[in-house]
Amino acid sequence: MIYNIPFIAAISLVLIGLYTLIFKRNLIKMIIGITIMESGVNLFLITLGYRKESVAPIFTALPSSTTIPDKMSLPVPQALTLTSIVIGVAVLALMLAIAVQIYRRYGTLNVDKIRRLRG
Amino acid sequence: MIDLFEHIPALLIAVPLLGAFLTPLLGKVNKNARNIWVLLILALTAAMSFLLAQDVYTNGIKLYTFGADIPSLTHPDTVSIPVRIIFEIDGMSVFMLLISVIIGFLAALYSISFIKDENGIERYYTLLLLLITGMIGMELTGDLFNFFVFIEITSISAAALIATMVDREQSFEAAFKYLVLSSIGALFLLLAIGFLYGQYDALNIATIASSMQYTFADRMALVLIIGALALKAGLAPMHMWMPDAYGEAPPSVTIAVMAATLASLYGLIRMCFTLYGSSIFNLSVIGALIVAMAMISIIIGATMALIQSNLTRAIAYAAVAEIGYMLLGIGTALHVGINEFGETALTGGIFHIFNDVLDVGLLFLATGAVIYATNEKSLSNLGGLARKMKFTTIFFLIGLLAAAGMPPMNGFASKIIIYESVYRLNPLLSIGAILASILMLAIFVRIFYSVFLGPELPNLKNVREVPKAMLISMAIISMLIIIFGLFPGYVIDNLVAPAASALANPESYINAVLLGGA
Amino acid sequence: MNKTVSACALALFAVFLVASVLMLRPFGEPEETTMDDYIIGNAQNETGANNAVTSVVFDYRGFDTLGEATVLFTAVAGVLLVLRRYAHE
Amino acid sequence: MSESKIIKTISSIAFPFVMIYGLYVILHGHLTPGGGFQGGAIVASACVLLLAGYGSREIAKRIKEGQLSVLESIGALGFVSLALLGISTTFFYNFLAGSHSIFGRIPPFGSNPGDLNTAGLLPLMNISVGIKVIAGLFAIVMVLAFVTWKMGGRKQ
Amino acid sequence: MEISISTGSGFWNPIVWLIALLIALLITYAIRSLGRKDYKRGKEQIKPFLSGNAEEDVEKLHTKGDNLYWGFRQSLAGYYKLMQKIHSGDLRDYVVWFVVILVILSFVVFGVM
Repeated sequence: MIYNIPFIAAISLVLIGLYTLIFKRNLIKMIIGITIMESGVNLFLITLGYRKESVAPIFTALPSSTTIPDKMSLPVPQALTLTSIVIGVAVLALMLAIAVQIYRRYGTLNVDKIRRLRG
Repeated sequence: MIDLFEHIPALLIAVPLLGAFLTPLLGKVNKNARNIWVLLILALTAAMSFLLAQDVYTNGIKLYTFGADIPSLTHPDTVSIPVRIIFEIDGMSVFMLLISVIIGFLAALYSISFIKDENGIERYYTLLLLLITGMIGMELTGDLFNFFVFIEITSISAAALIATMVDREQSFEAAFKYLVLSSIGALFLLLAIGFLYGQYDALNIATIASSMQYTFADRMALVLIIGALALKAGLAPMHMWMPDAYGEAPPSVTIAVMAATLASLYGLIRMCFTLYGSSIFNLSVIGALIVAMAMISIIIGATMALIQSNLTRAIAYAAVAEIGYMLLGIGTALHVGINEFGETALTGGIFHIFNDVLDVGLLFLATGAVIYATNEKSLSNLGGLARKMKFTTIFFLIGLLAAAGMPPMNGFASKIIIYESVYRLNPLLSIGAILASILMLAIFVRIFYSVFLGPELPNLKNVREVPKAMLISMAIISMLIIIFGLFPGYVIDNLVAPAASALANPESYINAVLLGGA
Repeated sequence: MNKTVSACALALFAVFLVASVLMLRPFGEPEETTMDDYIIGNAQNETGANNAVTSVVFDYRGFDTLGEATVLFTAVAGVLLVLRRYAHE
Repeated sequence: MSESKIIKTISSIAFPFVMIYGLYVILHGHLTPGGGFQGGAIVASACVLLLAGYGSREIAKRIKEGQLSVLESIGALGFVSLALLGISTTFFYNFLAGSHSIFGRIPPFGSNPGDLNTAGLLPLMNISVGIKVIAGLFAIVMVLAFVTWKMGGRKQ
Repeated sequence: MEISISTGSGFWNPIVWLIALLIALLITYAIRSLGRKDYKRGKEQIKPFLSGNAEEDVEKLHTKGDNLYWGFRQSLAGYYKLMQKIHSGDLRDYVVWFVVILVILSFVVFGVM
């Protein structure tokens, strides 16, 4: 139970991001919130892949004391995290581009003012 | 000479990707070459999809393992679980695949006339191809993380396409809302994938489903998956991005985004029926909740569409209601299980998926023709267009009757199945659905009257019929609607029944992977 | 929507999430590691790469990487489409 | 937009080192931590360093966004075609690994010093993805900076 | 080829429906043909009789789309006021609805364990 502190840290990052999305008014802050959520999810994936006193699954100049495979951390979550990081960068770039245009058209980044589509 | 036929699942992704990567280079050369190239790529994709559908309908589930020694080798000899990414194609996947490729081709054909050519517009076709690729990947894959990757491709390309009309400022607002909500949904989906991976050390849907134990974390993953995919599918009360996005995007994009939304709906169905389906743990409560939300979507969509003064936004609310009809049937099947009327409800719901994208899609395309001709979206500034745009009027009328579920159109064929099967669950649901359908007829009649009928308005004197390509794509959809409406039994026996049976018994889906090691 | 409703919903969701990660297996002790052990054991002789992560990224799950590259391509195309009036000179 | 002399000098000095480090990370992706995406991000950050030093207007004079998108298309096409080369067996089949051609050697199992001439298609895929990521990320950053400058978001 | 589809408790056959529609149209035509024959086009009798006033021009006669179903909207004014309040185009509300649905789903799923 107490060993799950890293999981709780990752989940709390997700919740902080969600809080930022719900309670912040600035568009850029909402984008930052999504980025925080995404880092939380990535941290969760990485922590899932850890084994006790394990090393990275790379054989180049591996310390000879390492027993294979049970002293190597799982490689798949790291690959998944790499993929989701790049995806997050892509989403961030598009969000910023659209936010730039919104600021130009609406003259504001306040999400209370960006409500021309309603009803 | 290698046999490309068995590699069709991979080529279905590779060919549109190559097309998308080459489109910007071609766009610099010549715009006609670019348009022909895009249409060629999409036609080739559709042809391969038909071949694949033929194969699946005759030989059952088709597997494709990426990077293995032979495509059907799902797992290595030494271990019994899949290590590589597997495409698993059964009846339901093929059904959705056909929807995606047909709608994608028609959207591209429509865009060629609709999208005004300007500097840098060739990215539009790149993104359209990528959107179609993402849909196809979502529908074919049998791997959870791969599903997440494709859902992100779909979200990003759709958000960028919604913001195509850079002259309308609201389009950016709609695109931003769509992108934020899609990325939140995708992130929660990834969180659920993490929960499942952390317990079973697998990412393959069949492998996880076979070893599912319904621990606490499994239930949390179920909550996250259903929530995220219901958000992507626009189920009320999470439907609010839908009128914004559908109403502001150019109609050729709207119909493609509709297909993408239905791909998310397919993900929801697949997760409920296959990933969590083969189990002691019955999802009847989830089914009841989905039925309730579907009913809310129907009521909200039908009533809110009535008071819209914006043409596309009204039809977008009608699309919300149509999503409700599908999930009414599917949720009923999930609630009562696959008994005699549960399977009927499932059939009706699946059949309505195709009908919805045809009917509402035709309405959107006809609306786009009106916007193209008059550059006007407000109902109060339109009128008397039937004199100038005869074909568009006829197409809009066909789509109107079909979307409102008037016999003998296809919308009626699927809706009556849903009504009669849901009636055995609870008569009130069925009655409410019928009343909402009547209300939708009233809505469409209002739109039809105020746009096409009435006297010729002075500000619309010099309106003329839209170009050929738009008319051709609308005509193809109308033809499909009439065929589906006149021969519903044929369509159900050949397309829908395989999909429903594929959902009804997940064991075949699981065993195909687990016993697939050749 | 009003703030108290949002706060209550967020708090309840937080409770559920934290409870579910506490119910998850203890940190650092994965029970089921068949797939990853297979990859660690066979990455060298199947793909010839010393880096098991790279072998996963480009060989075992190379298709995901194709999707990932496609996502980046999509984002660039989207940015250039949204900002096309200014990006082109 | 002309930044201070210090920033220009430091960025000019640091640029080659960061560049070489990124290329190293790309090329040794199958031996050491790293790979196409990571190294590409490092190289792109080097280019962004120049952007920060000399301003988007100066960079936009030398590099057009069209060239970058062409480069990115080339990288993506290379990646897909590398995956398609294996389609005689399956899509993404690593046919070079184990063959005694380029990158075809199989390292001994367990800990070894590492040999660049291994891992089959993986280094080639790393290189193509690296090209793609460099072009893509730098195109995004440059277009955003260029647009903010053109829209007068930042007074010159 | 199977045309009619069974819906569990009934069946639906478009061809039969079309035939029925055709018969209905024939009956309608028969009834219509019983009407008066001395109707002449191009005479005064085709003009609408607006209690002796002159006919207005057509632009004024056209009912705009916004004005249709006015009564329906008035009778449901309270419901529509609520709906307008819910559909505030605020992005944060969309996220809140998502979280609320997640909480409801959690209660439902964890309630049955």
